[in-house]
Amino acid sequence: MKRKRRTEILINGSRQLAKNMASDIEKYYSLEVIQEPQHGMVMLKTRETAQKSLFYLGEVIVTECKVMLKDSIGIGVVIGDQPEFAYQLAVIDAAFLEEVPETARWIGLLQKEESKINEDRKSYYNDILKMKVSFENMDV
Amino acid sequence: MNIAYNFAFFDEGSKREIRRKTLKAIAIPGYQVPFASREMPIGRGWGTGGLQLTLSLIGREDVLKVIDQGSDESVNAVNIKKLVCDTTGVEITDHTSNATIIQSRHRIPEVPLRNNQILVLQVPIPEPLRFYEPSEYETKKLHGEKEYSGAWLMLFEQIMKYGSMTTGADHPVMVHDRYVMAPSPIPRFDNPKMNESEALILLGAGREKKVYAVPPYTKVVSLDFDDYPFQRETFAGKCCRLCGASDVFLDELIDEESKETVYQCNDTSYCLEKLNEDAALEVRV
Amino acid sequence: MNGLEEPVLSVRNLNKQFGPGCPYCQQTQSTKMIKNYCQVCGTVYACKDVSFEVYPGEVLGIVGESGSGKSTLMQCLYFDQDVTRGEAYISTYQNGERNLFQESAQAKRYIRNHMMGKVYQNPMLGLRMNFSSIGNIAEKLIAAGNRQVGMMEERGTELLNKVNIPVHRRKEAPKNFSGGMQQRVQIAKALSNHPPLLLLDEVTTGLDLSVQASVLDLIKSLQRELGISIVLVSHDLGVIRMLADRTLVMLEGKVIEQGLTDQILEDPQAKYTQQLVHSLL
Amino acid sequence: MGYVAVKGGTKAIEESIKRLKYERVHKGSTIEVEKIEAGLRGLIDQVMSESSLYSESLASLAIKQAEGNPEEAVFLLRAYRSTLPRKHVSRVIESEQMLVERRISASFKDIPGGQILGATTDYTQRLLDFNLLEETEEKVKEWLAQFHSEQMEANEESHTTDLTIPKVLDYLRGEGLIAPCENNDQEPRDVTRESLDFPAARSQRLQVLTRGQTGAVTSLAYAVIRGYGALHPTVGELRVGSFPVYVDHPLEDGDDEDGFYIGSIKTTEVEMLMPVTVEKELGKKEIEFEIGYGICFGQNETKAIAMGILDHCLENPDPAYPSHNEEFVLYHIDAVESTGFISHLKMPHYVTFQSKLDAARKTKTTAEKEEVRG
Amino acid sequence: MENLLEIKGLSKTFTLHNLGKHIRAVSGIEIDVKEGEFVGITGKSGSGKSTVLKCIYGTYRLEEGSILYDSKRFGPVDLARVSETEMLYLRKHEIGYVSQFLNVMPRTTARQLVKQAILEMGNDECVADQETVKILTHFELSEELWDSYPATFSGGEKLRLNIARAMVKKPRLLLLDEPTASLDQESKLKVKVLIQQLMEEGTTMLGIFHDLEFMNNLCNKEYKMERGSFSLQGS
Amino acid sequence: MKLDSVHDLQTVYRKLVDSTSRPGFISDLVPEADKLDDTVDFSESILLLALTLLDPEVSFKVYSKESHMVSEKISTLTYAKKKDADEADYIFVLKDAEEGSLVEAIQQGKPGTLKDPHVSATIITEVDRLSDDGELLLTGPGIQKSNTVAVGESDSWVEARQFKNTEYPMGIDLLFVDKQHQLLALPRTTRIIKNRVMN
Repeated sequence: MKRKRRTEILINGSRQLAKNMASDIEKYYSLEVIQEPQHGMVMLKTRETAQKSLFYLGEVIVTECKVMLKDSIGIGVVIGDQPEFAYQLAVIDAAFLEEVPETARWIGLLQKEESKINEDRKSYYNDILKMKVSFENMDV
Repeated sequence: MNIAYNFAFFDEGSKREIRRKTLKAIAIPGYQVPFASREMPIGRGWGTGGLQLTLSLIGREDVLKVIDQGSDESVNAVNIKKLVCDTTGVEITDHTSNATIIQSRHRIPEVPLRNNQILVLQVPIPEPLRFYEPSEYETKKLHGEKEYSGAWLMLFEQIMKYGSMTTGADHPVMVHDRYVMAPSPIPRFDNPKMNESEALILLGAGREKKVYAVPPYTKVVSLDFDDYPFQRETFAGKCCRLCGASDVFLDELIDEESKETVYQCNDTSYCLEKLNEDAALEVRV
Repeated sequence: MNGLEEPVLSVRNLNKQFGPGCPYCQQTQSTKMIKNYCQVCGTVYACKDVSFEVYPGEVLGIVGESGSGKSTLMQCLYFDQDVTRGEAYISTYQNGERNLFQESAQAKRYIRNHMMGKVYQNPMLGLRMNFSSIGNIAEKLIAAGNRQVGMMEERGTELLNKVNIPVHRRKEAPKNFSGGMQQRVQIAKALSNHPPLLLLDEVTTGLDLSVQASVLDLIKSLQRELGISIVLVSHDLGVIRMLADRTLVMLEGKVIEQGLTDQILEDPQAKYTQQLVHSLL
Repeated sequence: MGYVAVKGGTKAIEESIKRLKYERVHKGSTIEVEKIEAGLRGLIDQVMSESSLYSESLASLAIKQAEGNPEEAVFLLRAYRSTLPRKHVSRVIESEQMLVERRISASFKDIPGGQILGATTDYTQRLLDFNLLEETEEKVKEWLAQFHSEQMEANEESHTTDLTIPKVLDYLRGEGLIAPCENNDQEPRDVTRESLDFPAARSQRLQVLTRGQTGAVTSLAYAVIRGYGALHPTVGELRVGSFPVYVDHPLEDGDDEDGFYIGSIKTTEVEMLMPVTVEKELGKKEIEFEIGYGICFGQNETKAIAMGILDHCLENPDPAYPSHNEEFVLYHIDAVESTGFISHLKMPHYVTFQSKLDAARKTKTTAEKEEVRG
Repeated sequence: MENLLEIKGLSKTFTLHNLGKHIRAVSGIEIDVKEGEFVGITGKSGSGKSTVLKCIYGTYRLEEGSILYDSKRFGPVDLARVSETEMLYLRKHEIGYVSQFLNVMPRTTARQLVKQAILEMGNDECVADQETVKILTHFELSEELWDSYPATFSGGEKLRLNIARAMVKKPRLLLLDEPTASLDQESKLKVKVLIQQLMEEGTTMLGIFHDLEFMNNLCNKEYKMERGSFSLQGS
Repeated sequence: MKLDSVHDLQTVYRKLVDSTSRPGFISDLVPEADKLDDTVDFSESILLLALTLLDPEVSFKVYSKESHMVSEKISTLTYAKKKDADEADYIFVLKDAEEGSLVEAIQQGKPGTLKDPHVSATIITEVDRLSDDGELLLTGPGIQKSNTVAVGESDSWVEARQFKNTEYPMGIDLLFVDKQHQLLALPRTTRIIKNRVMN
């Protein structure tokens, strides 16, 4: 599973999932923290719609962490003050880069979480659509 | 969140940007180098330009003096000192001659500066042509073309109107025969101290996002006319009521009891040092 | 040639266009052009290959209707606009060997301050309306390097006198003056640094007839007295007749005819010039 | 021994800071940061937007420290920004990626996708709700439980699986009422990394506007539509919702699927429609629409709309109105700059005043001399 | 060059675009003028006399023929081919032109007019002031007129001023385009005296006079024009 | 010992300030250079200056036989962008660069514009030995009367620099470092007179 989809699931899904996955790795591998979870900013490059040009909307606070697993450096970066979560994301990233056997088992877990997220998303849509104004003047 | 501030407050990237611009400022004396001007924990207009310069310069070995209106104990000076101290732990001094970096608002100290010192001046409005031309685009063009008739014209108009130049502080100067520069609102009394100064002078305007510099031994001439020469504020016949100094910049005060006008050194540390010197002399005698 | 004086100013192939140009209008005989305006890309060819010389002490008139490019030409000569292409040389700058349009902004400013004066049709452009009249004159003198208040005040007063501004009003700001007075202050300002070259852009347009006459008289007598060279732009042949020694006729960005002013007036060659002259009669 | 400096300033400052804390806590209770984050959404959004730093928790801390004064809170956050390293620049955030929670248009009644009210105070009658005096956590939890179960029930009946809401702009562009344009990928300028210069780039203008002080942006835009400007705008579309944020791996070459998702941010985005006359071939005149674009962190609809108006003003400079002059607008709407410089007037100016006094006295003596001479 | 002025095969055609017409004003004109001569041209009005003078003075542009002139400054030149700048020089220093019309700036006084002409010759202010007074006196212009505007003068006064201006420059060649056309007898006599003085000072003249009597005792040579062509009447 | 990116680069910067504000004053970068790991394959003082001045916001160009390796190293450590000489903010001319590289760098380097003279190249060049007693006589801002220096380099760059800096305030600024980690700055305002008669 590619990183984009994986991080979407981990960040939008339950925190417990990442915690479990990271501890799987911690149990059996030696990890070196290259960069302790650290606050920083990400500048948001945005496209406006009037002339479709780019500009900077402002910065968002992130927590970033880097760990090394064997020869791979995993990076965890997430919006907000979430040092533990950033660390877990870094560990998971390193595990996928290093292609450790655990990752094969994780795919299923991630997919399960993904469908749960999709379900939640659907009910969110429904919530939103309740606030849609109907312009039909007459019931037939 | 557990936060430890970096040495000298800024992240290294912020310092690096200010440093690059400062070096260009030194290479082009009197030219206002635009810089990003980081946002500071003190207000825009409260010395953020000077503070940024100081923080980008300062190291563990430095000894810092901060004055405002000539005084080490002015509330703003105290505030800035506290911030620098909290984020660097450097030594602070009141003695001008002990300092390696002197940050000041509105004054150049009375004690002549030396070549191992850097004077950092806080600047509210760095553009000497601003009241002649409000547009930044236009004033940048005027500097580019060395078109300074406006600077002299403002003085000429004052002479026409009042019979003399009426600039208070911030009387414009010509640096290295090229750039007209706002010396920051130092009194005219201090303008001549910039000429062929032994110390490097850096000027920072945080809100207006400009840094500029007068390197040591650089020609700095206050603008004037052949028949209306530049004049410092005069305190002729007056001296400090405490230390007796004359030919220094004096504060004019009203004595609370006698209701009379009295004069006192504006540079408080200078006054104190002079008093102590005199006292030591008396003891010896 | 014959040992006559060298021109003060020579202009060669000055071109100025507004807009990028497109394949349609870059063909010489494009059908997509209305006059000097390209219908396709909206480019205006304001000046096309304009060349001329101005000799010492001479008044060169440039006549043409509005939109003929004559004011743009003046703006280019005073560096208010950048040219698209072309050359100009002033004999008193670097021996007339440097193309002024190629010089840096700094050098152009120097040339403007020391070798030129310009009077705009709109006094707002030539004067600082909020500064005193004498200050306005001083500005030009300061720009040319003067640092003597007394001398500048004297010279300013003398010039204001010459242009019939009452001396007691010299410290007043031009914004308080009538149009004719403002124009006279502008002329005094433009002349103050003894420029070898004076550019006059429709200086009497918009003034009352009687005021026009006095401004024209003033220009002529100052020109004779000071021996300066003038480039004078006007849509009014009457003005040209009174002031210019030689005249260029511009139409749609091009010089279509040139000659001695009496030639242009009495023996016009081009159809357009003939119409112009006949409408004057 | 000898004379020693009086540390009057230092002492007074210490006492003043003590007093400040006293003012904050003197009623004997304090507000927890979590409570601020839970309950002061409007203020948090405004503070995040003006400080140009997206962090609800830091904004809440700043609000607590500033005792709710937004000017001071913005100041704190802006200063804090300077201490943080910029780790990444995000991938381009595209308007269509927004997960919409509110969307309205003032220009079309029945737009595709519909008018979705979302959470808005617009129709709340603005009567003070005295029930809030009695609101307890218990009651809130009760209400929440009921809210969720109602939502669930309703959702079992309907089965929306998609929330595609087309943009109003695309509709107008399709009809040729808005000039077509291609994506312009020119790298933006960053006003926080280099100072503004003029003429300003569009990216610089938008950045200054989006971080502008809400009140300043609003009042300038108000001046424009009231008459000191040349605009008659309509809200083409207003959306509130969240954008997913992605960053590329710092070292790997960016395959799209290898980027990091780092979470989402909430914004308000507005497209304002302005009718303009355009000249076509052969001088034919037509009316088309141009767009003013507004966006800001959080839900702050007035500011986004005002930004949209000013964006269009600055695209069309007009010397007749200061609101159409980019130096005037961009130099004067920043919260930290304007409040800083206004408040700096409180600082002592003894020296400059003394110097002015000297100049003033000199004019008197010159005048006297002239009198004697004359 | 034997003559001061030699006109060969001069023709002038006007093209009027809006009428679509070509009008031939003169053709085949041949004139010789020796230095110091006074040469008259006579003929009916409309016969093209003025056209010839204006061609010489450069007001009309020539397509055929040549006008050789022996310039002091440039040597022999063809006036039909000289540059505009050279023509302006010659007008300023060598060739004068006087007609019955006084074409001057509206608000310039008689004194200023004369003075400017003297200044143009390169004299300084002081000399110019003295000379001006001398000349105005010489031309019998009453003193109260000196500082008023010529627009208010009588025909004779205007003409005298006109000639005064031309004379100041001591031209080598003076072209007279019916200067006396609208003058009374007394004025004419005064002008005649002035012209004689000029001749004595060595100015060569080529003039058109409506009034044949006026030319008596002045002319060395006379050309008569008829419908644009030309014959020498003898001397 | 390891280089401290906060404190050691601060002292490097202060030496840059000293040398730039006093052209002819030679600063000593040995203490900082000694702290660099020995993994560097080129001049430590060049690297020190790169670390002090460069980051993702600026660009640079390297003249060297090993320019690829050096460029990679600098960009990995600073994230600065590699650009051609006519666009680069900083141009490094290493000792092993082809002859004439310094002159080329001066000719190519951007001089800024009249409006923005600070948008100009800084050239950092490595020479054998700098000395404060030599054939070049320096005058200008930062110099009390005059200073002399020797840079141990063929002096054709002096003319190239003078030509480039004709229209002050446009121009380029030069930094020299030598093998002993000495630092000299010649900002654009410094006038150089060659071949001073030695006495």
